[in-house]
Amino acid sequence: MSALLLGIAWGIAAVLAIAGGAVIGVWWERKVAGHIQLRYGPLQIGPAGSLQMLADVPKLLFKEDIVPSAADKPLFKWAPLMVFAPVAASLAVIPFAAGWAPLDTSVGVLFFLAVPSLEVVAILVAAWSQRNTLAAIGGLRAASQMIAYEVPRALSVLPLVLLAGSLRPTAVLGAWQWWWMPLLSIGFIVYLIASIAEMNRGPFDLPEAESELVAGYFADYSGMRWAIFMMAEYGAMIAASLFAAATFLGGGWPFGGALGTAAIVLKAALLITVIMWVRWTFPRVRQDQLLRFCWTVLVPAALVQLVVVGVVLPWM
Amino acid sequence: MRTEELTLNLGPSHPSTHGVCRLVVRLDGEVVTHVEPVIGHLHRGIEKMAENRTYLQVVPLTDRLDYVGSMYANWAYCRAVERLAGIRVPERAEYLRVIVCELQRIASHMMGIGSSAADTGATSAFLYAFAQRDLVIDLFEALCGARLTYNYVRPGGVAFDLPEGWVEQCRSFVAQHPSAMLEIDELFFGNVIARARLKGIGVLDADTAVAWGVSGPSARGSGVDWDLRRDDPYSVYPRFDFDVVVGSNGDAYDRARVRLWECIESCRIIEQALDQLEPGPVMAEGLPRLLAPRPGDAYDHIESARGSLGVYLVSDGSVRPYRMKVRSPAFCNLAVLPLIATGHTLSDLLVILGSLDPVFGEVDR
Amino acid sequence: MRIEELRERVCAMYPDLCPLFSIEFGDGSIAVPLERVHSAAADLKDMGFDRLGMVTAVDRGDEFEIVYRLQSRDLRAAMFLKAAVPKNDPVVPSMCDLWPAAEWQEREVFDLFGIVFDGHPDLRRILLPEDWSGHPLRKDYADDRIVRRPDYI
Amino acid sequence: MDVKRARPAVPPSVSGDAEDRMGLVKGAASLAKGLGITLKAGVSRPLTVRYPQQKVAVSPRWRGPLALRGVLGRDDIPLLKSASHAYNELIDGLYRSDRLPPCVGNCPANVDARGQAFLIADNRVAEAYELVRDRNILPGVLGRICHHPCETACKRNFYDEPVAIRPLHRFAYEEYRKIRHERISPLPRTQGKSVCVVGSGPSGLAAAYDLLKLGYRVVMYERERKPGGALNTGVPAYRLPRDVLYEEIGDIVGLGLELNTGVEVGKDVPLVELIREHDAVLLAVGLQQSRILPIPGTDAEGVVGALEFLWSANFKHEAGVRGKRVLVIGGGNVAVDVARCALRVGASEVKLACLESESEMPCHPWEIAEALDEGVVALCSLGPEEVLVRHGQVAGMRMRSCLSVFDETGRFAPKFGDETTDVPADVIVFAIGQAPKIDALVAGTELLVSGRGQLVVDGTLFTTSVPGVFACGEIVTGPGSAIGSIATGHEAATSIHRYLQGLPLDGDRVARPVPVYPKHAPADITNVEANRRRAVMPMADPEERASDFRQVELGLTRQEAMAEAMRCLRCESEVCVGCTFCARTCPDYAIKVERVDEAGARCLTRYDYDLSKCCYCGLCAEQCPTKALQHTGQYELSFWHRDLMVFDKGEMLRPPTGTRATGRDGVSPPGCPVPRREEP
Repeated sequence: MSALLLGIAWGIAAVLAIAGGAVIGVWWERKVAGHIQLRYGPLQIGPAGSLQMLADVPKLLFKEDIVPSAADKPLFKWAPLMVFAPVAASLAVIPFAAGWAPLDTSVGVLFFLAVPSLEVVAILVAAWSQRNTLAAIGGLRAASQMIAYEVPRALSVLPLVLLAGSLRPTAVLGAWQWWWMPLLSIGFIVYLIASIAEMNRGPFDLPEAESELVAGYFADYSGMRWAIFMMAEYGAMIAASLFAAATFLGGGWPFGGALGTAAIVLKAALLITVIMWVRWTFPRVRQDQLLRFCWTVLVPAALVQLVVVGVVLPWM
Repeated sequence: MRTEELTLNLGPSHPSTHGVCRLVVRLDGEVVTHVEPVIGHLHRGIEKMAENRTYLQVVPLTDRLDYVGSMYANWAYCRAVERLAGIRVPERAEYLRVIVCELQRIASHMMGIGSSAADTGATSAFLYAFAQRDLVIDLFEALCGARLTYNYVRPGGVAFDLPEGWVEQCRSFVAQHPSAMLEIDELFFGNVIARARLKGIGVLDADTAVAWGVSGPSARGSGVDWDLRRDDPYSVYPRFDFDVVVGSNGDAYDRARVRLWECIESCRIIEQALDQLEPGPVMAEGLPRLLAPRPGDAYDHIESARGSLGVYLVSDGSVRPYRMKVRSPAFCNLAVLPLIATGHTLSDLLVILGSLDPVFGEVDR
Repeated sequence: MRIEELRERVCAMYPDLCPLFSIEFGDGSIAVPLERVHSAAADLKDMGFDRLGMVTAVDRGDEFEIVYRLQSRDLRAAMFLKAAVPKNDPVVPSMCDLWPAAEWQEREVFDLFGIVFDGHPDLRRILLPEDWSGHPLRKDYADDRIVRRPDYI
Repeated sequence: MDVKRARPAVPPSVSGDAEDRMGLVKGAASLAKGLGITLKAGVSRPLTVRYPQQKVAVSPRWRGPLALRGVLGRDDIPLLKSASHAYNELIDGLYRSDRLPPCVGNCPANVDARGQAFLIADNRVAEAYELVRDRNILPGVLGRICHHPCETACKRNFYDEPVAIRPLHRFAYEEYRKIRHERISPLPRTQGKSVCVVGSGPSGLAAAYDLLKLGYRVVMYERERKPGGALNTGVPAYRLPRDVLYEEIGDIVGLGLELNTGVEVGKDVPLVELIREHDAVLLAVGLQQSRILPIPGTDAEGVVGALEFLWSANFKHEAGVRGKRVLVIGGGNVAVDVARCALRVGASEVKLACLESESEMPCHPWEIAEALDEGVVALCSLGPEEVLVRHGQVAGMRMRSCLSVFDETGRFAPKFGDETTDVPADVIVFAIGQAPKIDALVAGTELLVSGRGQLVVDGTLFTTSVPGVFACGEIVTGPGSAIGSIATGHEAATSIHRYLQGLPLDGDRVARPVPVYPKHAPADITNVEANRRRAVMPMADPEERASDFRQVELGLTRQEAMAEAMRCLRCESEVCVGCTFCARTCPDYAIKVERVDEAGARCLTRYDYDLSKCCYCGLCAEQCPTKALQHTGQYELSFWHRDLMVFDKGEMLRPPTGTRATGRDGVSPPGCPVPRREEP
């Protein structure tokens, strides 16, 4: 019984963390995008526009949730939550401090990599339930893209697990050495690119390519339901960055204890900024180029990384 | 497995169809098998309205033809009126027209390059291009008080003389513009993703371009070496030396880069024009307030940012034109779209449409 | 190429139409009877006019006048080819076989003037909606929504 | 700003095929370069404005919604009311050159024609007369003989027909005539000094008038029995009835001028004595001698000078040419006057021969036209060669054809052809110019006289070699128009006043305002409505008037004059007179203007500008002759009731400043439209 209560508590904490992260994330994204594009970004509400989300979130809350008449009502209503749930779950296994993670299981890394693939199903459900051709195309694109990019993402994390010798995130963090960073640099880059593609962001935002499909699979969502999709996207970004910070970049490496957690969050924030920077610099890749890039460039790079680690492993 | 073609209806109000154009597209999966542009949504009947206005009152109408470049739309009309009425334009007015028109070509190409960047998703490159366009529009606002529909070039000369300080402002813009263009070139056109998206799609070879009457950067992108400013010289263009930029492959990439390098060439022309500018009257003297040219018909064209923009005027001796026909380059360029867009994917279709740089005020008239 | 040279070459081709070659406002233009307009266009195309700049029509009150503007890049010349078209059943041979550029422009002339181009691949209205009645650019086009302008100037 | 780098040359091939097969490394490099650029942009200062703290400043030429500066019936234009000697400073302050209407600018004496039209239209005709008299001294006289440069420059030429300014002078005189006795009273003498004016021509009278208003004692000496100088002897009586001339000069005498007629200075009264007696002397003697060509046969009997002929024709109505053939030599206004006088004194046939061709004749086009109507025959491009004399009596004139009059630099150098024609005539009158005859006048003084008998005078300050002695009029400028002499009279009076007050003569001497010449060609008035046309001046019919010296122009009635005065556009006065030219120019007919025109209660009742139709093309503000209509610099076009965007007169008349002045109810923003008024 207490485990269930503990789970619910951690669930609520994860949702709140993601909601807070999304609020700050959206503001920070609009600032970064603004300055990249020679403008200021939000300015008026609060110092440097920081309270802008204070205005946006209530607006989204009170906005009318339109459910298209032709839509498959139950599926349409539950799809956003189905998209959001895996993201919240994946937060649980990330080791925030040396040796401590909200859910310290022996298969944490595997869990982290596997859970987002549930999103694919949720996106297909969302896309299909709207009965809208553009949304359908968007949904199919998203599905093919996410399935394609799970492979390099998993492969890029494998060398880490090999070096650490166990699937338990806290163990990986514990076994982390500083020279792992240069060693696993290729894996880190492949992981970063693959996770960007997983989030449908940056150069790979095919599903909601504004120029063609006008918003892909969440075209007909509005109000809070649409906001949940947004939170799912930002949640995925936060989760991926935190995981990368905790594992590839060695968690609170130079410091220990509380300062370590702060270091993890700082590194994650840095990574998020890089992801945003990449999004606002590059044009969008076409669907076929996207898939060709995944199989012909990312997967071989991940395998090269595995070989490198394989060669180094005996000396360990 | 039996697949069925999906008929998709893009537009007329679609974020990236460059104005009110409806594309009826038949898709086989992602690949476009048939596209048919349905135009006419912005048809205001400018040619019919022109028959009801005096020669001076038609100039604000020509602003609304190619609203992204209304300066040279005015100029084309005014050249036709001057040829019809036999007006001699003073020297300084010709120079002002060239300067203002080249600035407008730059501003219009910024829209062309910016929208090809936005179509492929690079919103930052779009905003860098629009930052340059805004500098040009500030120059026009200082010159004639308007930011889009200028009503500046008039039959017989130009409406106002330069305010003081304008020449310096123009020189500083022209000094920094080429480096800004090269920066956009590096950021967007040099980028491997953009090259992958733009190269090799919407290929238009030189002969079909000529046969279909395509003109301007869209034709020069496929190697048609034809620029009215050099091959059918008008006004004071023979006094400047500039190169005509010609591409080779005829794909969307070449068309966009031809536009980019044309902006740099325009800077060169503006600098030479500013050096050769002398004081003098800006409007022909002794024109009657209500122009009434003798009966007859005249045609004159200029090199606009989209091609050879021509105006054919028929006069019956009264103060109102009897018939005005605008030969709009965007209309003829758009006719080629079905030819070059079939066989590409949906996302490429819109990039190809953007590479033809149509403005639907001019297409629909 | 100077307009006079152009005039000799055209007159050499069509001795009987020579007087109709007028040079007005800086552009050579030749008026051709309707039935010979297609053959004249073909000959001019062989002469070097490889580009059809513009196709338009003018409502001259009692009849239409179809106007083609032909341009030639290597000859560096341009000229008008005009033909009078009767108003009761205005039919003009289409130029799509010579220059594909004519396709859309002829559809526009059909749309706004009601001149039928026989031989045109798909003659439909291009600018106005399909169910639009009447052809606006005709001088006798009556529409109650047209704003009456006061005629004082 | 960036340093100006050398222009990047266009690469031979634009399609960038060189780096076509982009390898992985070059691909990654291009991505890195892209990231570098966006990073540089990210850290550099944004281009946009930190709204709302900073606001974008709109350019001064911004074409925002329209506003009217002044409105007829509510704001009045600043009239010219001060004394004429202050005119030079006045031109600067009140009538800056960009606000000087073309009619006032083009008149040599800057008569305020705009003010006069305003006053006559408002039925204040006496004030109009006095306003005009301040600058041209003899409105009644000049209303008949002036060559009206003001009408040639009137802006109304380009809309339909010019405003009839000269007839309005004449109408003002005829109205003023009825009440002149109560308004003429001797001016107080505030200055202790006295000035003597020699000659009562227009220039002398102008100077005297100014000096009287300044409070000086003015004594004038006139050689003839009647005052008026060239106006009295030269101008034909049919053009200028003498009673009008004497009456107007009588008015000036009434203002305190001591006029002594029949006294010739230099003969009856020596000039030296006058210089001693008065503090300043003004020589306004004009040109007395008509020039005769030094060609053989001019001493024969029957050859007459123009002035003598006009003198005898005007006063004795008899010049000894009854029934004879008269040949007039010369193409100027004087020649035409001589020819028309010859007809009136019974000449059987009158021919006029001049060097210039038909179009180049120096006389005014309407003068020669009236002469030709009356039967004068004009022989053009003919140069006199020799007078044919038959036993002492004139028989004719041998004339040689003249090819061109001026050489390319514009100097008078006639080139003659070779064939000659003989023109039979009994009397030959030379009207080719007048010359001064001042040797008697200057005897005994140190006044410098140039070789050709011309008095040496400073062109702008009108001083002569002797301090205290000034000169003005045709003796300074040579043959010219009456209004031109009056202008020199004003300038001379200013010089005399400064000399007597000890002020420097050349202080802020405003050069006469450069006339604002028209840019457009005159309008063709084929289909212009009747009420816009110019009042037609009734003329006596040609046959009758050729026989005697009755008036040629019969003058306007009160109704016609009022209507004509209302046609004045009041250029550059920044007061809208409701001339409706903005409404006609607007491509979308967004402006409706209505005005009420009763005399004395003229006002603009409605100026509706429909914001929803306006396309901000700016044509109306450019066409507005009074510069009253202008675009405000307001940026926001969104007003509260955007759907009712009709600007009623009440709203349009908000102050023109760019700030957000309040509208009619003091609260809502300016131009806030009121419920639409039903269209009639």
